[in-house]
Amino acid sequence: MKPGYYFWSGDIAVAEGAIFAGCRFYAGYPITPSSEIAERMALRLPQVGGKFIEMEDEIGSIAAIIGASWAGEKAMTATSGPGISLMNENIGLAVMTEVPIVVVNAMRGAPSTGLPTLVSQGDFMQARWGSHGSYEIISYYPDSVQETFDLMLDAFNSAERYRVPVMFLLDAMLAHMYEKIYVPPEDSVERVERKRPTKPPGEQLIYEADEDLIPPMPRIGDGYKIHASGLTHNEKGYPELTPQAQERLVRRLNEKIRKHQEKIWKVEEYRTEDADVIVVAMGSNARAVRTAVDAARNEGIKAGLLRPITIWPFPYKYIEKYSVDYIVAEINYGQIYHVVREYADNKVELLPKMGGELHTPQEILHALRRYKK
Amino acid sequence: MKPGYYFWSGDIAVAEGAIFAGCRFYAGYPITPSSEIAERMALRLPQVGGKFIEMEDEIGSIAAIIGASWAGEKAMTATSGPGISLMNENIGLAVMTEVPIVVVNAMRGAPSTGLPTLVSQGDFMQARWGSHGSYEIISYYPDSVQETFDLMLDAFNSAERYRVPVMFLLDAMLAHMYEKIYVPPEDSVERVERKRPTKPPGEQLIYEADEDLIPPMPRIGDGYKIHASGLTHNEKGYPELTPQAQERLVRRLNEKIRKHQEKIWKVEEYRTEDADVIVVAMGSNARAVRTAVDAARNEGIKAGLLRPITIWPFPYKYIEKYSVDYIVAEINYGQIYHVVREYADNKVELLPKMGGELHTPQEILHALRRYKK
Amino acid sequence: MSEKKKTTMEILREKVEELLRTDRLPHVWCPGCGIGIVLNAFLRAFIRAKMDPNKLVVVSGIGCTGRTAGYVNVDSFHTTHGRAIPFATGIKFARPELNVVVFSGDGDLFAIGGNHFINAARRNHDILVIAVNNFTYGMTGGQHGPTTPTGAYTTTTPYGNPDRPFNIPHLAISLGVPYVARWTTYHLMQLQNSIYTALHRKGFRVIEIISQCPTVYGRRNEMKNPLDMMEYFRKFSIRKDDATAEEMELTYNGKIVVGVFRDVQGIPTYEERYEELLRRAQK
Amino acid sequence: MSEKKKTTMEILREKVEELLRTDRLPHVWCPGCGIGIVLNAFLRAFIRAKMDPNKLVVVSGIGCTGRTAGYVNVDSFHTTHGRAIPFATGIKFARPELNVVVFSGDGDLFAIGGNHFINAARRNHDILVIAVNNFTYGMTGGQHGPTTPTGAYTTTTPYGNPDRPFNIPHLAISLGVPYVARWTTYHLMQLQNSIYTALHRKGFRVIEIISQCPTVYGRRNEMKNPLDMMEYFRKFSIRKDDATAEEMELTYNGKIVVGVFRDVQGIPTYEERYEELLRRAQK
Amino acid sequence: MKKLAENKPPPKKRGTVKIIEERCKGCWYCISYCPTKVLVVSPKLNEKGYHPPELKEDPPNKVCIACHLCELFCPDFALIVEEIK
Amino acid sequence: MKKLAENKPPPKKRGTVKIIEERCKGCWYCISYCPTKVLVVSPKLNEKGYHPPELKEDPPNKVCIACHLCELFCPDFALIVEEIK
Amino acid sequence: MRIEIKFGGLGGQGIITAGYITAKAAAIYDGKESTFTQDYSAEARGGASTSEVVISDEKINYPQVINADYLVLMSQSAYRDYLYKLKKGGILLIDEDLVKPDERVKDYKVYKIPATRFAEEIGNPIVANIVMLGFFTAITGVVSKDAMWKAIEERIPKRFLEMNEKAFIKGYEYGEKIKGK
Amino acid sequence: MRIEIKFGGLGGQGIITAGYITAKAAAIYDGKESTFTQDYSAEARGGASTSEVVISDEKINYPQVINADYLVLMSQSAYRDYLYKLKKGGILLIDEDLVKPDERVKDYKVYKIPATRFAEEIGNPIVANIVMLGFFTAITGVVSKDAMWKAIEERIPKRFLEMNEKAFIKGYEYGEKIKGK
Ligand SMILES: Cc1ncc(C[n+]2csc(CCOP(=O)(O)OP(=O)(O)O)c2C)c(N)n1
Ligand SMILES: Cc1ncc(C[n+]2csc(CCOP(=O)(O)OP(=O)(O)O)c2C)c(N)n1
Ligand code: SF4
Ligand code: SF4
Ligand code: SF4
Ligand code: SF4
Ligand code: SF4
Ligand code: SF4
Ligand SMILES: [Mg+2]
Ligand SMILES: [Mg+2]
Repeated sequence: MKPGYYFWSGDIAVAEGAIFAGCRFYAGYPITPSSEIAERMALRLPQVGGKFIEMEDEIGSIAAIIGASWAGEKAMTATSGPGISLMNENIGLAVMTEVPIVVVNAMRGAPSTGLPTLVSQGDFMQARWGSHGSYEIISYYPDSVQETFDLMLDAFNSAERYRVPVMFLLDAMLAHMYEKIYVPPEDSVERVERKRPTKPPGEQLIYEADEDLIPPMPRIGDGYKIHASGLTHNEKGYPELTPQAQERLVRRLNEKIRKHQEKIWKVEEYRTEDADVIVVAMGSNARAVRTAVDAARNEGIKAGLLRPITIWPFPYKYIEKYSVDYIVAEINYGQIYHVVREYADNKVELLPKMGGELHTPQEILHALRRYKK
Repeated sequence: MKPGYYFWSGDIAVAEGAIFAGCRFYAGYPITPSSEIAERMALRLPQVGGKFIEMEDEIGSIAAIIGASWAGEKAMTATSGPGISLMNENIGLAVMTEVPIVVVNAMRGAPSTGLPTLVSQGDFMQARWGSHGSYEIISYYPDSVQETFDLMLDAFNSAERYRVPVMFLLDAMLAHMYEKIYVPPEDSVERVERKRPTKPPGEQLIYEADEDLIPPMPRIGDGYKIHASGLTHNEKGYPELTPQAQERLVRRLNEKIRKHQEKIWKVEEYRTEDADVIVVAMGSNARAVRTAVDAARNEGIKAGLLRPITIWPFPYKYIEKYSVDYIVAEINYGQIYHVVREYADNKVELLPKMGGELHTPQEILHALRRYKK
Repeated sequence: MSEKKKTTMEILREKVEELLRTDRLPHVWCPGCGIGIVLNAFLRAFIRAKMDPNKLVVVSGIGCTGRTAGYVNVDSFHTTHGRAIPFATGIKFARPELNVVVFSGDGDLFAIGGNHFINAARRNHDILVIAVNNFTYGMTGGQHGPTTPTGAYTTTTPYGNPDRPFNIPHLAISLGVPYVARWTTYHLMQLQNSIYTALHRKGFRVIEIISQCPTVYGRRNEMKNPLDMMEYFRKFSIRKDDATAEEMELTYNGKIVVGVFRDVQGIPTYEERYEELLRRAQK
Repeated sequence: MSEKKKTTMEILREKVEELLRTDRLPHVWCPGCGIGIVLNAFLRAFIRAKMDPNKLVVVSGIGCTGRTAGYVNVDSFHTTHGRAIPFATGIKFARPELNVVVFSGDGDLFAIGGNHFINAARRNHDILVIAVNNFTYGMTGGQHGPTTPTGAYTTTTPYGNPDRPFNIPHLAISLGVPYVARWTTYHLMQLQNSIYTALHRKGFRVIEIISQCPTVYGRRNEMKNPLDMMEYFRKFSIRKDDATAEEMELTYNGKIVVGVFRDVQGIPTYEERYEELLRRAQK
Repeated sequence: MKKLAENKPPPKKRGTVKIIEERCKGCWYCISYCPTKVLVVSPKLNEKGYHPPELKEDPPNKVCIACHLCELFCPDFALIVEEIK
Repeated sequence: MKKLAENKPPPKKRGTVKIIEERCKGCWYCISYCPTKVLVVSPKLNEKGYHPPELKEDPPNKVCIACHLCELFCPDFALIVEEIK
Repeated sequence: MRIEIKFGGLGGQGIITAGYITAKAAAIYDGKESTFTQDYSAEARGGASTSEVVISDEKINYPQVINADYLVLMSQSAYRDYLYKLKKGGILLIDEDLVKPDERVKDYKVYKIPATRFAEEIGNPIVANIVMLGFFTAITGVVSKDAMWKAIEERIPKRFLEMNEKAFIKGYEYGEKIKGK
Repeated sequence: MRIEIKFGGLGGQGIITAGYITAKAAAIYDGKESTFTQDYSAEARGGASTSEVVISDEKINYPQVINADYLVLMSQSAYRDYLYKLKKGGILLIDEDLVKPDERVKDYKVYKIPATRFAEEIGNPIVANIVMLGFFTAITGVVSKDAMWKAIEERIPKRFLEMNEKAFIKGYEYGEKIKGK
């Protein structure tokens, strides 16, 4: 895409942002409200020499991008809640074998088939806990079409840097909403490429981590005789089915993210410095909160907005930083609410919505008014 | 099974417990360490006129038991972490359409293929959050073969009573471990049957809940012209794709469990009355804790064990009840730990294991010694 | 006129109405969508078969076709995408006396649901599968799927479809399916009769119906309005019951061979084989 | 003796050793398990084909057969159960110059992985599939699966298997697979030659190898030790390249028709069709 | 069309068509495939904005012959054919 | 067996078999399918508790003819046939 | 200043396109900020259709219409369903042949145009939405005429441009005329 | 009193069965509590094999062996891998033809039996584990003879019972004899 202004939906911004970040492989299975990502990729990837394939289902899709990533491509898929529920097993594979991939979840009304075209934020916890076992992944969630585009670069960069699946969250509102967006020049940004082995084949242990806890990643076909397995494995990549190997491997997989979490965290703090009450809100739902915070301030209420852009690893230090009451406004029945409760030392209130629509500025303002002094 | 003593593994106890509870339909796909449940069911169900089918995968298995449950059977499946990761989508369907089923997860080393034959407790959070959307299910987790057998009755009873999927947790240790077990007489227990419509066909709205928030459940073939959909639906069962319908439905689905949670909670409190420090531990991992608590008491340390048997809805009031320090000993990298942190008002310490082996009494005792006064 | 004795066709029409959840009409399907025609044919065949509607269960997956379950006034289930067949399997296996029909789309049955299709066919469950093949994923806006002809234009094949589609009847036959037929929505009576026959057969029965999706498929493939697609079916269909596997193949806007490709009786169903097993286990 | 010129067979044996991760031997397979024999044949065929081992990628799912990926000394992936084919698809589609082989078991490929098998076959990805059919799920202790013959005894069919098994070659043929063959582990040279041929073909190629699982299948089905199963293969196999679909069917301890059932050339692969699409898109 | 119809003897069977207009989506299959061409596009618009068909007979030949084809073709269950003779 | 072998002329090709005992799992395919029956069960037990084969030739006829069949049959990569003539 | 516009009508009338064009015109060609959202619900296929545009000089927070400043309607059912969304004193634009307002309109400023009839005259009812956009541009001035036309041009296949231009001008001129009154 | 027993050997020697029978004998026929666990690891197929039994008069908490009171070994690799599990002064039972102890055994009480040889004499090396169980019963008295035999009887197919009875008695009698020394 030439640099300049465009009028895009969140879905288009995902696709264009991915291509801008260097993604050249997409495998997916359509589902509302993410299908337009696939459609844009189907159109655009061939133009830039990339590969687009529609697989038979979501499981095939994620398996394919894991394979493609080993083959050396920056690869992604996009889906919505039902698709993530199916991809969970192979998200675990990507975690265990440390494969950079980006998985987009455009959240829609849930559980089950729910409200396919309407907004929800019901998949926060799933993004973190959906696959079996204890693991850490990285998850981002933008609030505008521009941020969607920009954040796709972070998503790919983090995936590549930490060799980890990145779950990029979107919601039905953002996916389908159009806004103006600026595409910067190609060379104005930093694109991270995964660390390659420095030792020649034969000398490089496939899963030997550096000090940053991340092992360099060889590419298929380069002679490294890679072996990767979803079983608990040792530094050679060979299965080693012992508690000791498990302890070493799984601890590192978790720690490699925790160790770098402060670098991964992105958070918007809006008028929080002197706030008495802070609303925690994310994605498109945070937009109304900004309006409400301004309105509240006009009424003399010291309100603020804390918007985690990195949802996982959760930027809990920002919660700990403020000794205020929190209101968590999310379009679900309490998810990040529990996380905030874990780290907050004052009152935490949940402002839930079951799904289908954003919180309105009025609703937020109403909740804030209780803090009028 | 005739009343009396048997020497069974946890897997056999699951199967026999299910049959004892009235389960007459099993669909599954083998996976270590749950396969022996299927094998026992394959042998035993035909003997009692029940149906056993091995499906092509876990997704087919859970779909089949949901269908069978509508057809009027008490139905179950069993798997392990990778299988649950695949079943997540249809767990959402069972939640949304309110179908009583029991899903057994014999937890093994994770993530991914992990340690197939070795113990882990990595799937607590997944049991609660694995499917997309905000929902509540019920989850039990026994610590002995006897309790496994006994608790299967609770599992089926709760599934039927609340019209909800019950996730029955087990672990590789318990699944494969043999112990003596007593089977009581057939008629010595109460078997709950799902509430049937009281109104005749035509007058009964399929999803009209009673005061307990639970709608009676008609059976296929009885003329009720059931319509059930995973889409957001109204009391007729018809799709109604509005935020209002979503609000009504999803709130009720969550509240019908929360409302009854105190009845659902089962917790073992061992020497907690006067404790200074309480270890929270579950399943087979709690057994060593009991030994350690006794040992600690002998050393003058006022230790106790709190063992949630109901894992979800989490019996948080028990945590709130004690104003003590907690040590959470789990075979994962911190899951119930976060939940306990949310509700505890003192220090909470995590004693994690990545998987493969139980905590030993020594390890627990070591942690408790810090509380020596 | 109200006293006049009603003709068979009039009674049929009345019963169609009874078998519909008329409080939900008009339905969601687009103008000219073929799914309604298939449903109409199905209901008429069922009525003609004089079977008990209380024992009829319709199971659908997700998709435009999947919405069918929501319009039939019998026990009916709108499940998850791709899982109609195993869901139906659970019902049928639990209660073999029920008359279980899966009514779903090509994507639902052969993309995400492909594994259940082949394995249920293999086991020969006693289920009738009405497979509405509109060459696309209608519900999600017209992406290509496993039955989209090579070369066709869809929202995900802007350069023409590079995929090779399934030959559904051939696939079904290779799985030992006892009743295999294909029709288009233009074949009103043949379709109805075929469903009627299939309702009387046992085992896994597959009827593929080529149907028009004018909204998201037709308009991208030179058939702008509903009638264009219907005319395509009218002009390009050839009945051939003894068609070879090659003849059954579908090509982009090419000819459509229709007919009853397999109709054999006496293959034991899964449910029958299990009955026998039960007898063995219980003695 | 060390100076003597090595014979072809000796060199082959040496190269086999090079293509093995010998630091992991002895492998996990049971005494007499057929998987090792298949792997041996595969490696020899590959060596004879003189292809570049650095471009060879072996992808397995989960199962005893799935452990194969862990023993070949080339880029190799032990993925999740059932997903070897789509994983391999990602590799092949991303880098068509790689030589991608899927080596997995019957359960992995046709139970949980069935959907990927049929859809990848349909698309005709340029992948060679070595399907080791031991009639059971070896890894999980011998439950029945989609290839277990009707009537067989397994841990989940204590009353005999009520399921009807897949006819794998017929299924593959119905999907338009260009190369379809079946052998048993007794057919050492035919198998090796068949793999050799398949390595030189293009498109989705499927070789089914009937293999013994003495440990959990054989001993429940009147073949107590490894040799019994091998003898079964020796005595009951019939070579028939032009076998009919019926002849290809397998029955409980019945005859096994082996041969090359399909070998056609010139069907464009998915990767070739995509190359063309890329040209169109980029002009 | 009209010409042709006039040359034929009047049909034995006669029918009339009840049109449930609010169900109609204006695909016009009924109109196209009616053998006697007695269905035509109505100028009326229904609530959803579609033009349903209407019955325009021109006896004795251009009449509804109760063949029920329109009823079978209608994807929207919008037609009821009643036989009147 | 022995009889039969003695009546034949000595084979042209000769071989010997290196047995990697720790890999062997005692399936005895090699023993069963060796055409000249020169492999027999060794009384030795390896670390895993299996009896590997051993080469017991009885020249001039009952010798290894380097046919490599045992090598192809061995599922455990435990045999290496070397040609000595 | 935040301006909220809601379009309503039936599937096939180009209600979505009208919203998209308006929002894009404002954002790209008038250099403002805008958001465009639409009702994607499956039930909407062939039924009700609606889209929403918010325009502002600053970054837009809440992206949907709360109290519409402008309501553009092309069907009676849309009138029934969406009138309440128009703020008191807001401006209502309707296709006068398709929407018959009731007494409630007294709270609003109403501008009528026979958009579909004009479109039919031009050659195809399908351009009724473009007639309406011309009318909207003239009446409201929310988006400049240039910007609106550029956005239309960019969206419409070349071969239909001429017809659309006619439609746009027709609507615009009719608006200019009406506005005077 | 908590008693811990560990069995070790190779796949095919019936190490798992031995553990199972012992635990069941204690629980069902001696009326005590017991747990039986085994190493299920896939790598164990045809390789190392081990099982563990804990017996007690009370409810058993930790179900695995921490410091074995008894270690029963039937292969050299098991000796190598598991000896450390035996508590100082614990009792070591070995098949004397298969296990060659080193100097470390001085810390333990060792009882030897040519179990496999006896089994071969009886007709099948497969009953070596039953010989060992007889020996174990006699030496340790942890499980009553009656209980052990009932548990064996219950587990073994009828047609093999006779051979197993011989094996059990052989082991038991040899144990009685040895014990005296
Ligand atoms: C797990 C999951 N993946 C994807 C979807 C999105 N989805 C809904 S319907 C459909 C395809 C429908 O196609 P088809 O079965 O052919 O039915 P049609 O709409 O064409 O009648 C898809 C991909 C979904 N609902 N669930
Ligand atoms: C999602 C998932 N389900 C189930 C399993 C358990 N499992 C592992 S291998 C296997 C079947 C193996 O059978 P097959 O593919 O025939 O291989 P074999 O062991 O017979 O060679 C199963 C069911 C798993 N690992 N993952
Ligand atoms: S999108 Fe296609 S398949 Fe779906 S209702 Fe419309 S015409 Fe029918
Ligand atoms: S269980 Fe069967 S398939 Fe698996 S390694 Fe053993 S013999 Fe082979
Ligand atoms: S066929 Fe039905 S929907 Fe179509 S125009 Fe005629 S009445 Fe209307
Ligand atoms: S019944 Fe036949 S003749 Fe009468 S209107 Fe319908 S199609 Fe025409
Ligand atoms: S074939 Fe191989 S594994 Fe089998 S006995 Fe011979 S050397 Fe040993
Ligand atoms: S090479 Fe041939 S003759 Fe020699 S030992 Fe092996 S099988 Fe026997
Ligand atoms: Mg379709
Ligand atoms: Mg197998």
